[in-house]
Amino acid sequence: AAEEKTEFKLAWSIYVGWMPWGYLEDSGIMDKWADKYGIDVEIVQFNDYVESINQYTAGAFDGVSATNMDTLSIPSGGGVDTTALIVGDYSNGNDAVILKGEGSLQDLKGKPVNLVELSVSHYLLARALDSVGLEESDLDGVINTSDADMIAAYATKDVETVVTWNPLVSEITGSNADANVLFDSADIAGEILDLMVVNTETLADNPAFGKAVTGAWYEVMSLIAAGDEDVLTALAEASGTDLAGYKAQLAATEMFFDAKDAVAQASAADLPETMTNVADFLFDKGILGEGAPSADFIGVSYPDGSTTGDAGNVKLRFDTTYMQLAADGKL
Amino acid sequence: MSFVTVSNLWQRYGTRSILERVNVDIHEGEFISIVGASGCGKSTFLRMLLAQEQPYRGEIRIDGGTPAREPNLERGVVFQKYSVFPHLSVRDNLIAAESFNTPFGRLSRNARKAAGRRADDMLERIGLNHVAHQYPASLSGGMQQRLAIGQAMNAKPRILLLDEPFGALDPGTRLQMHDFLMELRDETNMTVFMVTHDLQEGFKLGDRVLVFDKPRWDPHDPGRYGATITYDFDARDGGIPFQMKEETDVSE
Amino acid sequence: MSFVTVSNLWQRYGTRSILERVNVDIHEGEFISIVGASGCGKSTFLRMLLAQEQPYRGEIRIDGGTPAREPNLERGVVFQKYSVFPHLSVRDNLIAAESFNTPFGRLSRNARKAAGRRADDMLERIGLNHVAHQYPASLSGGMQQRLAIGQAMNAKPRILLLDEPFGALDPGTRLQMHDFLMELRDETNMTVFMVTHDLQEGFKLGDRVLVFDKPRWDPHDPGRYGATITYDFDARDGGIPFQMKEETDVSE
Amino acid sequence: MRWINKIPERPAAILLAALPFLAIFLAYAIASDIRLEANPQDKLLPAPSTIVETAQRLFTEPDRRSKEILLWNDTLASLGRLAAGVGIAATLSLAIGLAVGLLPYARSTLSSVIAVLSMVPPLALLPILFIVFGLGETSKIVLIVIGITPFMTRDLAQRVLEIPHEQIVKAQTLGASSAVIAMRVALPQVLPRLISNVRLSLGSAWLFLIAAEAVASNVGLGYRIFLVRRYLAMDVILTYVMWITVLAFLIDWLLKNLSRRAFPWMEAGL
Amino acid sequence: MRWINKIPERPAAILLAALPFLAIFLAYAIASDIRLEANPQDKLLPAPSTIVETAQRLFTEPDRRSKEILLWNDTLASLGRLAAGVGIAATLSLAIGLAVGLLPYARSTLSSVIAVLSMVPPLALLPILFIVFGLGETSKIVLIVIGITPFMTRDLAQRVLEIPHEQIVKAQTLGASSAVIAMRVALPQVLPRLISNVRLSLGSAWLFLIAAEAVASNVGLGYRIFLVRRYLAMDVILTYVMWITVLAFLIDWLLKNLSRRAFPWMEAGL
Ligand SMILES: Nc1ncnc2c1ncn2[C@@H]1O[C@H](COP(=O)(O)OP(=O)(O)OP(=O)(O)O)[C@@H](O)[C@H]1O
Ligand SMILES: Nc1ncnc2c1ncn2[C@@H]1O[C@H](COP(=O)(O)OP(=O)(O)OP(=O)(O)O)[C@@H](O)[C@H]1O
Ligand SMILES: [Mg+2]
Ligand SMILES: [Mg+2]
Repeated sequence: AAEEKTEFKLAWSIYVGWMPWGYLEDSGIMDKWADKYGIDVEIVQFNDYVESINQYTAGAFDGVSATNMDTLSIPSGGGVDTTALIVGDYSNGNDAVILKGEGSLQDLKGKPVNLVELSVSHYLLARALDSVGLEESDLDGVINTSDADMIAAYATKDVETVVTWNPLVSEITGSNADANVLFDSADIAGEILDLMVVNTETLADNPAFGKAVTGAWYEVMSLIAAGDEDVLTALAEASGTDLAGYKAQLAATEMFFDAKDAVAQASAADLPETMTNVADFLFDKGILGEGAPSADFIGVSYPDGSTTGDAGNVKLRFDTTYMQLAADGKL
Repeated sequence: MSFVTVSNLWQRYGTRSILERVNVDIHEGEFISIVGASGCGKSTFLRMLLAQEQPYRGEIRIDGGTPAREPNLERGVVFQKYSVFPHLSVRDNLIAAESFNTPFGRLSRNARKAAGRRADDMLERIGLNHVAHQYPASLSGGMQQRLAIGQAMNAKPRILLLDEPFGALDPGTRLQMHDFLMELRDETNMTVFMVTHDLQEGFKLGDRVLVFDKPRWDPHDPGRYGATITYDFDARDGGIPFQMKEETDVSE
Repeated sequence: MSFVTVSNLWQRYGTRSILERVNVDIHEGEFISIVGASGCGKSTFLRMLLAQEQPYRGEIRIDGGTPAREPNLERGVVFQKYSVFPHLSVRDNLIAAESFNTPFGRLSRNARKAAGRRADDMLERIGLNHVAHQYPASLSGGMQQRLAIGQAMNAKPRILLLDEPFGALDPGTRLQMHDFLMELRDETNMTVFMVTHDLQEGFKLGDRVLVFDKPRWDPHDPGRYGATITYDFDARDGGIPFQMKEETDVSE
Repeated sequence: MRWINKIPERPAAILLAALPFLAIFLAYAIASDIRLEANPQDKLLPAPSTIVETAQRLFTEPDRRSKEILLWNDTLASLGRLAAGVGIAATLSLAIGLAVGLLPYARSTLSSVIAVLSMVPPLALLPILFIVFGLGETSKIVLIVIGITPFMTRDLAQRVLEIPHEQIVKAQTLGASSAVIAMRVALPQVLPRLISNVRLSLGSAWLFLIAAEAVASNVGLGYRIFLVRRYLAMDVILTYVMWITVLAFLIDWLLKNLSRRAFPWMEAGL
Repeated sequence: MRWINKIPERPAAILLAALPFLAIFLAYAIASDIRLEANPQDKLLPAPSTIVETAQRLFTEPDRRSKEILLWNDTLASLGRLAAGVGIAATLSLAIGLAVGLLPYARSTLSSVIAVLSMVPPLALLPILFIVFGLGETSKIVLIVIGITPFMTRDLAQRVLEIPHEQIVKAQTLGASSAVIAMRVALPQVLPRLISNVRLSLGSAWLFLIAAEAVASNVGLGYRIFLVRRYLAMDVILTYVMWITVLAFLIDWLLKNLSRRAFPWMEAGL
């Protein structure tokens, strides 16, 4: 039931690859682009990542920054037809399995692991265990631990292993000499995608919205790519670190500064396999809901028109239209 | 020429009869003392006079009017305790007797002034002008009851109901209150019903003394029969019984 | 042969003198009534007898012993209210008079049985055996005070202090309590101090009646001088003053 | 007749009491219907029938992975923590409250520090608790204890102070030591108040429990609610919320009855 | 002499009162020292001197980005929300409490639904609140309102019921209508109780405020604590915690004094 409108709201939360969204709003770049297309876009920061996706799913926002996995499980699983407007980056070391002290992935056997359950961390752990032939049931359970308290949790005696993301990873590895990264997202490059997803119907009815957001995003991307210290400093401060710290986090992030790279990632040949893996993981954990008959009941469509899952129930669409426009300089 | 007519009044709570067949006629200006054993239903009788509760059977009429369904301006009341408003000063408690009878419970400025003057008169009469601006909690028990009586009178009720008004006072104060009440009554000639535990007090103050008691008694079911007026003494000349309502027959 | 010796007793709160130069000798077994205007310091005097507070000057000795520093078994007390423990049954309140004097406040099983028997005797004497297992809240005011007196006596104090013990009771109950108290006293010959508001009561019950009053009065500073015993009546033969402590000199 | 004097008859009264519940139910059903009309997969306001199905499943069907019925596990874990936290808080507040209420020295020493502690927002101290007490059960219980003890202690101390001084003096004339006065005079008289304090504090205790379980846990009612929030399973959340409400109600009812049974002297009246 | 009869002299009493604060400070300083000894970069228990420096900075130095002193902004925002939430809750609970306490019809209709609502854990409803009321100020205020109104309402209704029935009857004999009885007899007598209810509920109100600010906000004391909790900036957290404690204390003190001033008749005693 979308329609033409002129006011749009985006939600984002703190994560290295999403920090530019805050800068877009603060710097006026978003307004500039919105004015160009005669619309109004408000970008709202959330403290709580899950809450931001829930809000989007409930219809309070037109778009939200989220990972491919959470998009599939919450909005798409909740029947909200969602389009990945911008593929911002993939995690290339931003998410990590960290063991306190010496050891290897094999040693996780029989140990408890602290992580935000059902999040990409959980997925990363599943992939890590996979890689050495272990299963979650081989562990001494996973303990759901709020990301806000992960650093404090790491400092306690009971915690032996954590799985988390940046900036927490760099905070933990930076201030604890015994922190031992066993596995990180660089080992599964391209599987954890950080997206800006928007409501498909809203986008279809309001192309100007897609254009304004994409245009603004890539303007900031070019500033960052050019190493603009002012912008980087602002992003660093907003994420609670300093310039060097932020740059270190960026290094573990495969940012697509150039829209062409983003288009390439969205069109990558292994994306369908990744999404199928993710869907399997979600189904296995019961996250797709008890009503979900199988892992593939949600359909995902790709830029080339192919789909995985149920083609009759496509709720997540990788669409390169707008990124392509940006790449072609047509915005 | 009966002013208050109580005809064939019954009251019961659940299956327990409290009062039964109470009939009495009161003349205007009479002071009625009501005595009886504890729990026999004196307060219940007063509550029905007040229209705070409805009788099970029978009715009470004042001056031939229709029986009231809830307490109203016609009936003034003073209880043993809690009869004044603790959050209002002594003077405001008296003014309340006029202001509460308005849509918003407040008087216009002029009306307030006039009411204030009347309150001051009443303060004088009840001897509380020196504490006009204090709150009730800072008054002695006797002063509080004087205030309660003054407040009730200020609303000019047609009958005044007192439920053991001096029950919580010490003997000295009690005697002072008797004088006070007699004086007030001489001035206004109000019709008064007073419940008391103290026979002596009842005879001293009352024109008539009504004694409530159970005329019949079922040893197997004490709640079966209610009390009624068993004696109605003329107390004007010092307390000689002038009328026996019913023969008290325990064996019935 | 003075049993209780009060010598040159002063009390003040802050800069306000309440009592000054109180001297009195009491013989064993005497019943002392204490009367005086409200606020003159009667309760204060009793609190010092009780050792609940210490005098500013002077001292009180019982049987020549050292002055006590806090309430103890030698002194029994009954206040106007709150003198019994609401969470203990009537019988347990009496047993408490023995069990509280143990390290853990509990008696061994045998001791408990013996104490229970003594409690039953006391229940008989104070006429409360029919309500032995009820809680104080379900007793009338008079019964509660009887219990309080019984409880205090059960601890076998050397002196018994009563602060307006019947102040909250109605006149009828009061008279019953007088008889009760006289009977008990005849049996035990206890030394008793009783504060009362009621002169008549004081003379009826007391062997001696002490009157507290301010002998001196500073109109500019009412708190300057304290009260003392201004009259000490012999009440055994009906209340003729036998001794005047001091000339009351207002101009001093 | 004045409205204050109008009393509804028996059947009308029951109908009236049911009215607001019906209204809430209807409002929910309609809102849910509107959203489901727009998006049949909407998770935010599941249809009442869905909730009933989910509830049935949660209460009876074991989890696929662990073969246990999660809801009962969660309930046991949470109730255990709640009982431990509230129990410790009650004991502590009773002991400190008696001391502060009876002993002038304890009062001088502790009353201001308790007043200050009762103003500290306990949730903000959570990280420190985790470090000191670990991530296990202890820190959850400690959060409850820290959260509700100061308030209960203050109130109990106040109640001890309100015991008529006459009784304290009387006990002394019966030879009672400070300890005997504490145990035999003050304690039994504040116990009913302790129970009503526990009833009052249970709301906060639940809150702290849920907050602590949300931070680090692998079982518990609060844990589950925050976990399934990750995929907006409102049917599960609503079932859990209603279940917590029922539990809270039951506990409150039990405590009320315990109090009535245990302290007959409170009820006694002329 | 029994301990209950021993009263500390003036200077000793002050010393005693200071003792627990000193003890807490010392315990913290030593613990902090031990941790910093082991790891000078430890963030969990910053040295007292660090906290003082941080506090100084937070209170006086403007933020580089916004050129405003964040702490004051946070304080204003949070206090505003708190005031709005508590104010609305107080008004609502007063109105409903009076109705339930005075009118049998209102009592029949509302008392059970209020009893049930007071048992619902409000935190679990947060997602729904955000949907219904948006992310702005409204939902934060509504959380506070939902969190504390049922308890306050129940208590006020109870107090209205406890007004001696004699007074209600007396007012009727003076010709008062239901409205006049509500406004002139019941209302003034429960107002002091309203204030003490507000004082009691402020702790929970802070809790709900912090919880709501933690989820979605860009200014506020709870927001800031939650934000810096990620980096374990305990110096900032502790400063904020102490600041909240001071604010809570001040508000409590103000309310206590307001009550004493506004209701002289409560104080009057023989
Ligand atoms: N609302 C009521 N419901 C049930 N029983 C009641 C009610 N009001 C009074 N009673 C009972 O009715 C009887 C008479 O009560 P009432 O208060 O009229 O006695 P009373 O003569 O005034 O006694 P007292 O001298 O003690 O004041 C008592 O047994 C009392 O328990
Ligand atoms: N602890 C105290 N501190 C200060 N003043 C006190 C204290 N106790 C009593 N007073 C004052 O001492 C005076 C005497 O009080 P006390 O209670 O002894 O009088 P009383 O003769 O027993 O009066 P009443 O007949 O009213 O009981 C009163 O003015 C009272 O206000
Ligand atoms: Mg009566
Ligand atoms: Mg006295």
